[in-house]
Amino acid sequence: MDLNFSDADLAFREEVREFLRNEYPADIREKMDRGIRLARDDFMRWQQTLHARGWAAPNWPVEHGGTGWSATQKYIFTTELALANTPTIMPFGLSMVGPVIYTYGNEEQKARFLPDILASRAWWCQGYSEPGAGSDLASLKTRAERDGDHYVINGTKTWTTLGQFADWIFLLARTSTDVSRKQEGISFILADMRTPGISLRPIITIDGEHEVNEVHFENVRVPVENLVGEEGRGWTYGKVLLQHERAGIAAVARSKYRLDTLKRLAAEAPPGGTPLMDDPVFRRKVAAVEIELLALEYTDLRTLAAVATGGAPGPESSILKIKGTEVQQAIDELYVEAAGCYAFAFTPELFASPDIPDATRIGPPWAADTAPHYFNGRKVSIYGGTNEIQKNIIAKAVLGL
Amino acid sequence: MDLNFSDADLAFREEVREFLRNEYPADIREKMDRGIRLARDDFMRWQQTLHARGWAAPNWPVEHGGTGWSATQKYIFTTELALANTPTIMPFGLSMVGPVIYTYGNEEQKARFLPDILASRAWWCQGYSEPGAGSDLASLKTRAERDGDHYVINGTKTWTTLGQFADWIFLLARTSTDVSRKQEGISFILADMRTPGISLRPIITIDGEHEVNEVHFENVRVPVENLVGEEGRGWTYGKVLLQHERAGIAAVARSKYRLDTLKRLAAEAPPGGTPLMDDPVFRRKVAAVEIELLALEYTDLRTLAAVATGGAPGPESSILKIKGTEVQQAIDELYVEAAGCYAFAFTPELFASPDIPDATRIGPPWAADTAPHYFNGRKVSIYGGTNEIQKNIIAKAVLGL
Amino acid sequence: MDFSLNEDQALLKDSLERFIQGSYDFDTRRANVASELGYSRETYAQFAELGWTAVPFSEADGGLDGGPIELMVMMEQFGRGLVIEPYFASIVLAGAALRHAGDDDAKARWLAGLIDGSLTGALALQEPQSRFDLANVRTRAERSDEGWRLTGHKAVVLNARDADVILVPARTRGRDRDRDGITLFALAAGTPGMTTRAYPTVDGMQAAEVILEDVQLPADAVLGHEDGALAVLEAVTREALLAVCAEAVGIMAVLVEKTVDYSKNRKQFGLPIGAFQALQHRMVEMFMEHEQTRSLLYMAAMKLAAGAPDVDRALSALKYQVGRSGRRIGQEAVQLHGGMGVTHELDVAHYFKRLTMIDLAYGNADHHLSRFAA
Amino acid sequence: MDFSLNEDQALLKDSLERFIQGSYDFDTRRANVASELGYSRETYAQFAELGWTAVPFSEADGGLDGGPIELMVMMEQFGRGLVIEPYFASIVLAGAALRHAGDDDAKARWLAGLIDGSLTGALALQEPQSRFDLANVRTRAERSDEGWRLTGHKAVVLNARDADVILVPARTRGRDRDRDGITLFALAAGTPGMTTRAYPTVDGMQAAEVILEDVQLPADAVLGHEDGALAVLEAVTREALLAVCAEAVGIMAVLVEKTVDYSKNRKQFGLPIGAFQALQHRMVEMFMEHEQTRSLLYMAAMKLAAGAPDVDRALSALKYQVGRSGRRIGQEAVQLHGGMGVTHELDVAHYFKRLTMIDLAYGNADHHLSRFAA
Repeated sequence: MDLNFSDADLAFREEVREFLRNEYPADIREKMDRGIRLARDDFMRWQQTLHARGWAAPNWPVEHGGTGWSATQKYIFTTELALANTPTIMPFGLSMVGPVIYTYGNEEQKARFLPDILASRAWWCQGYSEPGAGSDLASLKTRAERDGDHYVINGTKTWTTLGQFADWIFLLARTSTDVSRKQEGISFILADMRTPGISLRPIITIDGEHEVNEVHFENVRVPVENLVGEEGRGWTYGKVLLQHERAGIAAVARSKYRLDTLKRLAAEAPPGGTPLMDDPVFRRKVAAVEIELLALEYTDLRTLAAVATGGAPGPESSILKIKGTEVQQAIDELYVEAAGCYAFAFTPELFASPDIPDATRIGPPWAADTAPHYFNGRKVSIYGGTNEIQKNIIAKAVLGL
Repeated sequence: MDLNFSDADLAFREEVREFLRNEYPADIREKMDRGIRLARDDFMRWQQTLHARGWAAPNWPVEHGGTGWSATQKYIFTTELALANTPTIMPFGLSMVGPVIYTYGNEEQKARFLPDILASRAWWCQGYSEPGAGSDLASLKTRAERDGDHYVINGTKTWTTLGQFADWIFLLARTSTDVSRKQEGISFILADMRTPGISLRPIITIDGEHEVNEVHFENVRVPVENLVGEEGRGWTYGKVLLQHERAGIAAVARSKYRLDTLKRLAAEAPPGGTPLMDDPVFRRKVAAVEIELLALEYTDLRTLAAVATGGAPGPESSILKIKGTEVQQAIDELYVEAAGCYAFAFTPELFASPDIPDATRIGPPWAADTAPHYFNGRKVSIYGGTNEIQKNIIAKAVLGL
Repeated sequence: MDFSLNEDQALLKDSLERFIQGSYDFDTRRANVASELGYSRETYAQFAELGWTAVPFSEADGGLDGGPIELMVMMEQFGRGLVIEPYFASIVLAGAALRHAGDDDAKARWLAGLIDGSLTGALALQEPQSRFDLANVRTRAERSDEGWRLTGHKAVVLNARDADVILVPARTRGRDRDRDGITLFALAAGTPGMTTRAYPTVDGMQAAEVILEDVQLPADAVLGHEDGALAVLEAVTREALLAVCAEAVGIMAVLVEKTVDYSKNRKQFGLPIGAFQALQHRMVEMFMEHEQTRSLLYMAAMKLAAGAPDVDRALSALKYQVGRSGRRIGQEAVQLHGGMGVTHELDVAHYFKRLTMIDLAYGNADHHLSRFAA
Repeated sequence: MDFSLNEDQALLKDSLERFIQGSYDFDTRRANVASELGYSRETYAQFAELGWTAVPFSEADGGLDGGPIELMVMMEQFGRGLVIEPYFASIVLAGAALRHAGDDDAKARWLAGLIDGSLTGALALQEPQSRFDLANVRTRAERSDEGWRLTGHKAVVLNARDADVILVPARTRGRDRDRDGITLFALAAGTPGMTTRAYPTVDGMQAAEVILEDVQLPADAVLGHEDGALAVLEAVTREALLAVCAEAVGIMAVLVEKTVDYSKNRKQFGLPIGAFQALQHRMVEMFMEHEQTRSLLYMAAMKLAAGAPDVDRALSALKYQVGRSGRRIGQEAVQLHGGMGVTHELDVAHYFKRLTMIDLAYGNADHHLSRFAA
């Protein structure tokens, strides 16, 4: 047993840090640090910066543009990016549809789609969930009917994150109803968002933001060459995709960054006030979350070690999802508490642009986003398979119940 | 809405307090206050003291020796007894079999059994649970086969509290197996514990005490006149009995007494030590339990008010069982924490008799019983219908799920 | 020991229930929130017509002589409807300050308007640094030739933008956190030197920062006793605590009902989700949390009504429980509603938000647990 | 970053696993507890034969040079077996005190016996008033003609009745809670003036109050540096913390396994109780609590092994988690076993008891959370 990284890993970490010091665009960094909303271009530009360095897709096979890193290197990379407070890398292209295409797509599809995904030239979104389906993903109703060399798609997808930015959508649609199990007869199809018949309805989330959408398909004609893999096998491909989604799901480094930042902010106080971090009750609450996070970090590392030594992350990784989201939500609550009365102020317009000076904000500059962030953060225990579903998985697959 | 008791109720409360000051036997009081184990005679003598005053059975109808008190008076009575730290009144005769006999028994049975129960001349025990049955009471296997004017009983009962003290046992036994539901064909039978074929096996509980027993019936011949009510209807009678068991289940006054005592004890410290009550962390833990108990007290009072104004305590009373036991267990934990290192000492022989001076005990005189009490107290969320069963009841009967 | 409402209280409850159920559905509320003003002046006028704005005031002052029980009855219904009209700011806070300060001139000037709904008020209880300490007042009032000169910053003052009168505690003596030396001033809207920076709150109401820069006030702007306003603020805060807790209990009741209903109708994997035992037990926990909180609400209301010596302890117990149970009920309601629970479209999200924020008002759960334990 | 055991550690683990599984079943343990001595001298002799008593000592002292990882590996297995032989008191406490005090005379006199199992030791870490404060020492050692005279009361000293040597910290300078001025003394069994009041502990071990009344000791009874024993006690406590936490993790693993197994076999209402989703989710919580605690155990063991500067923080995190998760896992294991869970007959009750008591040893969860937060 040994806590240390190897010299090679330490050198790699220094390389990543060096890159971040030099290449992380200053304007994006400022937005992140000040809690200003990112624009579509900010996300793209950051991912393109990574791509320029060849680091856009650590999880991809080398022949498609992956890095060939060890599990430990990937872990270091993810950690350093989070600790530098870089933007979330949008998973839809790089983590979701990309792996499906390079695993199940044909050569034409690989040549056509992978370079744009890798270089973040195209923004992808997902068409998985449907209204009313919830955790029961396979109960989907969207149909894709063959008409000559096209599929004609009708139906509605929902919870499509940032669909308003997307160039392409990947979706699961029912190509056959003559099946014995609802998981059969589902196909994995790619569609250009400009195709006639596709329309978006914004879903405003609890924090007042336009983050997700319903995507309506009304007689949308998609060429059959946009079918990935075999017709009717989409459910299998989709599951692979969801597994990729689970990588880094514990979000340890990001939570560490947020918790450390909170401790720094809560150590300050306006004139005449007492820093909240001086209150032993609050300190103990922070400490309790910190310990939970520390435990999670080492649970994550144990999983990493298992992968690094050839094991596969089993259904135990559901624990990373559950505990990871619990910690994120606990940190969100601490922020709200730290903001105190200024958590009440709802002023999203004051963090819409970097041109608005912090001094115009109500209360401490960081306070106004705390409550919306907490409210919206309740989603993390719901999406990607609710924590209840994760518990069912552990009960069945790990405990054998 | 009004917090106050009526003048009549206040006068009644004074009457109860006066009685307790004068009639609560000093030797039993000393045992209770010093945590000395009570003997069979102590329980009996206390109940006989109540009987001498006509207060043995507040819940019984007046014609059988009840007090005719209002719901509020019963509440006051129970509360005052608990706050005076009087012994638990054994429920088996007065609260369990008594009501079944006066409700379903024939005149001979009433004349034969009720006076001895009322006067605590006979000690009863219960034969309900069976090994392996758990919460699924109706799955009982003990048989009572008719043979002339006797039943011949074979089977095993378990969790029979203080069966070693008992003169009589009431039991549920299967008199017919030709039934469509397992709740049918069960009869309610009374048996003299001296009947040949009845034997006890002590079950030592987690605290090392002999509190419960297995009761074995091997060809035990019981006269048919000991059948209560109709043959095969025992399940119905048994359910009535379990409802009586639920009265006072919140144990608010007893928990208050224990919590107040704890606060007093934890305010003391050995020379050179710091009283634990001076530790703000511990104080807040005590306060949190106190608030939960306060809430429970008013939930209990709301139920009482509903009964007093003619309503019946519904399945909502399951909340009293759940929260009542949670509070008891939380208090138990606080005691262990307060005892500190002396919670480790296992010295039951030092509180077996009042003749052993407190000075011989290890640590503070009250400390040695804290851990055993906590361990054994885990039973309260298991017996009388586990808290899981109570939640099922609320889910179904209250929430309609 | 009696938990029932008297006839007048029952009538009051009916009147609110009918209104909330009949005229204040979620779409109406949403439209009121989205309006320029942030609430409906017409709706608020109806509150006055129905007599609700008069309830807490004495008959001598033109009110209906209601007490804590009546306040509780009303606020629970406002919670059920998630009412955002400024009843709380104007009647429960500003109105109570006028009542408790007992200043006849000020009452004569403002009370009739508050009661008939033609005016609204605000009370500036917090400053940026004060957190939950009423005595932490840095706003200074110094004697001037004309009377007083006020300088300071009041934080997150409910209804300050639209209030006709803002009641402002300021330090007239002593140091920042002294209990003595706080004086209450009444500032009419538009008083020179007073500016407001208004914003909506995350739970759908209206608040503002109130900045006082050399505000000149006449000597008679003092409300009640000079240097002795803390007792008034404490008395107001007792009622405010009871009020927000009653509101919270109303919200809890709605969230439990809505979650149970949803679980009966929402199907996953071929079954209503309410058939899954793990979720059943969690809804039972929600139910119990709500009942336990309601019990403490009744206790605290009765103690406040009776002027019990341990009323502060009772209110702290209640507020702690509201914070703790509110957190659990709110989070569980959202979780059990799944994705829909985190959308702006569903009412559940808004109940959750208000319930969450109530914990931060007038001392959170931690604060009140420490106060109870002290 | 490597979580695997090296070859020697893996062999050590195998050796313990084989012994616990093969020769230390629950009936054996029960008989050992019920014996006159309260444990089995033969079993303890086997521990020595197998080399386990030698593990933590340096090769120079006749040991096997094991460190925190080896300690963790062994204690986890002792937890799985609920071992009550005095390994912890004699090797982890007294042996470590001798190691850390680094006193060659004392080592020469006692270590060989501890290592070959012919002697056992005890360390008197607590006094009636000291709670979790190692520096709170009221036992006094005063200089006398012959050397030292000790007077005081040591509380709940594990293995004190049967120990051949009891190590006693006493105050040689300063006031009750000073960090300086504590000196460690070695008292051979039977030293005049030392009496023990022995009793079993609720978790199946043996302890005693050690009363010192004018105990006369020669000058060379001092162990290590005069006045400087606190550092030794702290070093020992670090290892003791790791050891009881490893033991706790072993117990947790057993309780999770046993509860899951029981739930698969125990039928209620025609179904195994493990089929009820509410219980499934609670067992998943138990599983996760155990895994999270195990992660912190590995972290703390590696930090202690590496001499990391933040080792105390790591140990506090671990001990806090052990207290919190242990409480939950223990209580849930009993609850899910129903009535059987609270009987002396079932092993689960005994695992629960030991796991409960570990929280109170060397600082409970609250204490370590405060230390972590400091």
